[in-house]
Amino acid sequence: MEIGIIAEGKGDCAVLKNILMGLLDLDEEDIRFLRPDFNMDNTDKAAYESMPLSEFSTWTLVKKDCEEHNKFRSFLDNPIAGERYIIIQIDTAECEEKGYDIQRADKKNPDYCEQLRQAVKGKIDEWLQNKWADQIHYAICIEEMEAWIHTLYEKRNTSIPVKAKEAFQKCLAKHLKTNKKLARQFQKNQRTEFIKADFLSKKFRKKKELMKALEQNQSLKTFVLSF
Amino acid sequence: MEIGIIAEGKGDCAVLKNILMGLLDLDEEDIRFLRPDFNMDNTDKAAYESMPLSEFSTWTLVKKDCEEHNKFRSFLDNPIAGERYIIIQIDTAECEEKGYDIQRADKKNPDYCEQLRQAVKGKIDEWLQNKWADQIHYAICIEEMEAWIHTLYEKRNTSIPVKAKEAFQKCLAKHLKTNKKLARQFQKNQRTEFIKADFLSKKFRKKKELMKALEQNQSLKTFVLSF
Amino acid sequence: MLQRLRIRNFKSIYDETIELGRFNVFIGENGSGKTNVLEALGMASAASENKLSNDELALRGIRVAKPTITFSSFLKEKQVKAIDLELLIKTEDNLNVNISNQLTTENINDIFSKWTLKDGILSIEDEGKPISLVPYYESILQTNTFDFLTRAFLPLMRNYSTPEKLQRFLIEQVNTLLPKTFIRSIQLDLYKIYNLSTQTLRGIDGKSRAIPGIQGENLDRLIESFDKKERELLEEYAYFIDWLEKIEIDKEDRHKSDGHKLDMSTSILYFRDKYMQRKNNRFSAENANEGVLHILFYLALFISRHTSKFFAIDNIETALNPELCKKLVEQLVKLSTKTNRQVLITTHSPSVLDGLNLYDDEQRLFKVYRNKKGHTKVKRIQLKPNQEFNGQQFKLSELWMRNYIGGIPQNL
Amino acid sequence: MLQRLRIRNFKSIYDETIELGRFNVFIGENGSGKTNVLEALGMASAASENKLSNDELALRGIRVAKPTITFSSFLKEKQVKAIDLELLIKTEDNLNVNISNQLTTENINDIFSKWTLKDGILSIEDEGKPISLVPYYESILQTNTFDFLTRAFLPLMRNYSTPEKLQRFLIEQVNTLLPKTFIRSIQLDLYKIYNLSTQTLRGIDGKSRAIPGIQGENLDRLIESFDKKERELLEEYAYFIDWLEKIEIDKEDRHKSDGHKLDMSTSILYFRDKYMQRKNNRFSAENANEGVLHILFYLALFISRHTSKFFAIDNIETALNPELCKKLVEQLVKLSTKTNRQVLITTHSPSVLDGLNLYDDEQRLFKVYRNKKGHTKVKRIQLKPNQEFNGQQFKLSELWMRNYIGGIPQNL
Repeated sequence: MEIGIIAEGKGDCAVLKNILMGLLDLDEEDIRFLRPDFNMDNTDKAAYESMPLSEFSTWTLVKKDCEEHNKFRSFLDNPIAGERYIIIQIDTAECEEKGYDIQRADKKNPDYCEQLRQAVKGKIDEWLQNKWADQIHYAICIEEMEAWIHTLYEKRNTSIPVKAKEAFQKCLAKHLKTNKKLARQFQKNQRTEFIKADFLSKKFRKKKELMKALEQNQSLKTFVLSF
Repeated sequence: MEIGIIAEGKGDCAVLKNILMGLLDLDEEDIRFLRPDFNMDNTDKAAYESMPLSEFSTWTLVKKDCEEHNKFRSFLDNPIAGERYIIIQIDTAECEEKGYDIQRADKKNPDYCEQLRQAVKGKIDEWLQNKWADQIHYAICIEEMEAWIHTLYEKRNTSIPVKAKEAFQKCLAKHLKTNKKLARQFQKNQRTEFIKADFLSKKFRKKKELMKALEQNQSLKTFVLSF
Repeated sequence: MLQRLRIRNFKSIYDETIELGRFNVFIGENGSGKTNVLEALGMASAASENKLSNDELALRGIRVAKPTITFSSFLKEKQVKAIDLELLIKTEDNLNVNISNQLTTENINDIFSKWTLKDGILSIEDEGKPISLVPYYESILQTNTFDFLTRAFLPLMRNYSTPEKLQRFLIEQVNTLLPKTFIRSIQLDLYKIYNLSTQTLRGIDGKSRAIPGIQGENLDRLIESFDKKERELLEEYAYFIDWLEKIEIDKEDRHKSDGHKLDMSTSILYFRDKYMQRKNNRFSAENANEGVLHILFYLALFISRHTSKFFAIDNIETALNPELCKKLVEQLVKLSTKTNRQVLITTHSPSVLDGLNLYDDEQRLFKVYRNKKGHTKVKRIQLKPNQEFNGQQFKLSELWMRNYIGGIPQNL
Repeated sequence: MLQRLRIRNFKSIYDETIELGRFNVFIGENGSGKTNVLEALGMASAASENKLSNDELALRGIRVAKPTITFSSFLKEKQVKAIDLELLIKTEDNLNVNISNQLTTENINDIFSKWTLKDGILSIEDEGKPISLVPYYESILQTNTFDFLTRAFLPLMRNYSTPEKLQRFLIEQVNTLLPKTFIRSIQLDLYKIYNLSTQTLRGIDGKSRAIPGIQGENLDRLIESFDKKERELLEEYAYFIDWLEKIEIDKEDRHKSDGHKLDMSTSILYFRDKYMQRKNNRFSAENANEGVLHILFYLALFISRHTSKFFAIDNIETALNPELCKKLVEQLVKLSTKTNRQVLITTHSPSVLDGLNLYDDEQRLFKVYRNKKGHTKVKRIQLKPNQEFNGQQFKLSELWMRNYIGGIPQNL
């Protein structure tokens, strides 16, 4: 089985990779990063980097990939045999922006997570024109991927996080302060966004840890159970 | 200056290449064969060769390229600097087939060639949706490319040929019979369609020969004068 | 044909089975273990002929290392002190012969320690049904081998109190001959790993006296040995080198004194360039461009009646323009059928993939990678059945480069 | 920086001018003349130091051939018996210095015939305005050189009846020094063409005592010479090799007796593999995979403070996975700015193109091809100005492979 990942960031790719390794016992080789483009050529990269930031808020690029179908066609419909799936990862943090167009429900609603997830899933299906439905898994993070990683560092439910990034950073800082070995290793794994996130979410590679973690986050659980 | 060629066959590519070398003093390196695909991969080639012949009458592939725009976009709109043109070559022999949809005028009409050419040109523009108009040259052979090559072997007007292929083959056979050196060299140049046609149309590389030849064929002349 | 190869406990290969075709191409990251696959087969080949000395291994292109690092040595795994190689050979009369080779060594800390082979036939099957080895023993016992054996073992007769015991002993002896016979039937005993060096092709620095050697030694002599038919076949491919007018073998090394070589090259191979003035158009191998030397070597290797039917090539793309390389591979595939070769080839060139027709089951593509434990894995890349023709939309080279196949580092 | 190179009458190059950047990549068919471009510059380099013996040329990576085939010899062209090389150097204080080199030889039929250089400054320009050489003469005449010259030429004094005549003579002498001074200022005098051989990188078969040699000799000694800063910089790139835990230099060659090498390798370079058990995880260069050796060589070449600021690499892709090769080139580009190198690189790998950023004028891509007369032509591949970002639609590697750029055989 091979799984392609279309995600908002390279860090997200690393986290999903670790989850898949733990969940399905996959090797890194079985997981292909399709977005962001790790293999972009340098001429294009230079052009890309000179683009005004507003043009490529990361969810818009995920949306673009979904609408254009190219990556899906190339990965799922190419002539090479084998069972293949694509995971689409998207945060809900910016879901009310123009083009994403999703209205958040009241956070107090007990079905908040599931409702929001369903709305985003519906939106993705719309972008994809309902194609490849059997081969898609939805990694919809409420509200940010950091809420998923957070579960590895603190016994607390992060399903409906408030400022997920900040909360996780605060928790991590505490750990780094008290755990010298962790701090040393963390220091060594800073070269790229991918490496950083890969290091921080390494524990997902162990199925037991993963299963424990998903009890603390509803959207992570829904994603994992979709397999 | 670089010129891409989209033609019905590899032989046609060779003839056009020689004409361009004579006319514009180009090197082979300045001429890119875009259709037929000389660089197709072998897996695809195998699939291609197993296709029923009816699906790829050669003019239909030229039409397909024109309609799909990919080759035009990749060659003319790619980020590499330089003056670039594309030559579209097509025979009129099959112009009344379905999809080509051109009605031939009466061959006795003195404007037969020009009218037919205009009709085919119009058809190509339609396929292209009038895009890249300034960068296209039309190599429209009335009725077949052989009529153009024929001019190098016989002093006779081949503008409105009857059975161009057969007429040229007959003329060539005569030459091969009487000219032993030619026959020997011809024998050596049989490996591919391209090499065969390249050999037979070699004289076009000399501007003087080309200029003499075009007086014997209206559609060749119109093509050459379009530069 | 070697149909299946199972490798256990050799360098980075923990336990891997590969189903081979005629023309087998391996891609993968640096360090994934591609060359180890070629070398494992080399060990089986060398073992079958008891040519396991370091020199003999090196001449086949195997990088000799200390046994402690020749046996796999993964974290959290106990090191097993034996290499296990299992070969499934399909004979010309369609038997499937399963052979096991086990290689051990006395002192695993000593790079000079001698290797010992324990081999045997595991099974022989005819259309899936196991067949008894007895007829094989009989056929061997009926030949000169039997006379030889009887005579050889006559002095030992007294040790075998019953005919049954002697028979059992003889069968054991025959048993050790059998695997070698099958290995020879596919010329796996002559297997080598070619990895060309331009300098060696030029006739400089060569170390092997083999015709040809693994780094390209003695290409001139290989071509010199061609008969008329081979020569003609070779010349059919002259079109690969646009400028090539003629290949010359200077048997008496006469041009040497004309100042064509700096006396460093021992090669007597010359080329004539059709774009140059006739008086100045002769190039020695020492001065020729490297492309022509590499192409010529591969063609000669596949054409010669003297070269093995079974060999490997490491890095076939070296020094070759990608499109040229693709066309070369396309022709080598054809030659491999024509001259009945089985080959294993590694490459880093995407274009090589485009030279293959994966709809043909004899042409196989494998990706080699390390799994999360660091073990080398080999996975065949196959096409979906009945894939429709899709108008060039998916070129294998591009699928590879765009990361839809794997076998490239994703996170550098 | 060398800004422009004009080559006339050298091997397949009839008359060609190349405008160079800092990091220059050349692609093209086999036999198009890529290596000849690198060699022409090598001739200029060797000539400037009067190191034109066959041995000296070979040590720079130039294939020495008979003068009759070293001079161009095209059909329908009279052979000119001189190689003309013109160099435009931009100095650090922004002068443009135009130097001419003409190489001739006594006996064009003799491969051992000595080469003779005639060189001179054609012009020096400051912001486009020609400036007089006089201040340069003066500055040289004011230095020790002048004392030396005076003393050296004292005995000749009597031959120059007037001070003007002596001055003219001295200026002539200085004139021959000047080109060399400028050539040295960009370290073109130390120029070599690297073309790596895996065997040599392993410490086997090396021929050069240079650190490093052109085929990869003495990589171990090069790394040994690193100071702390260089070592740290090198280690920053360890991520290129997934399994690499540590690079070791075994100064006293102690591990040799541990059986790590078959005594063939002279290299004292070792690697530790992080996936293997600590007691069995040390590999000698002799046993390491070839990828790590090639990568390490290029990194060390660009990092070392001892290597030349100006060099060439032939076939940089050899033995490297395409994606790895791309990332390597990307980093070498950065290093070339950081450590102030100017380099010429040939490749057959499409991925190398993707490692370049052609929007940066310091990174240049050239295609090399033969025109209809057989002459080598070198054409820069530039981007359109203000090209919009086009979302990966046009990857250079794919444009090349799909035949939109040229530099591949179209009709094999």
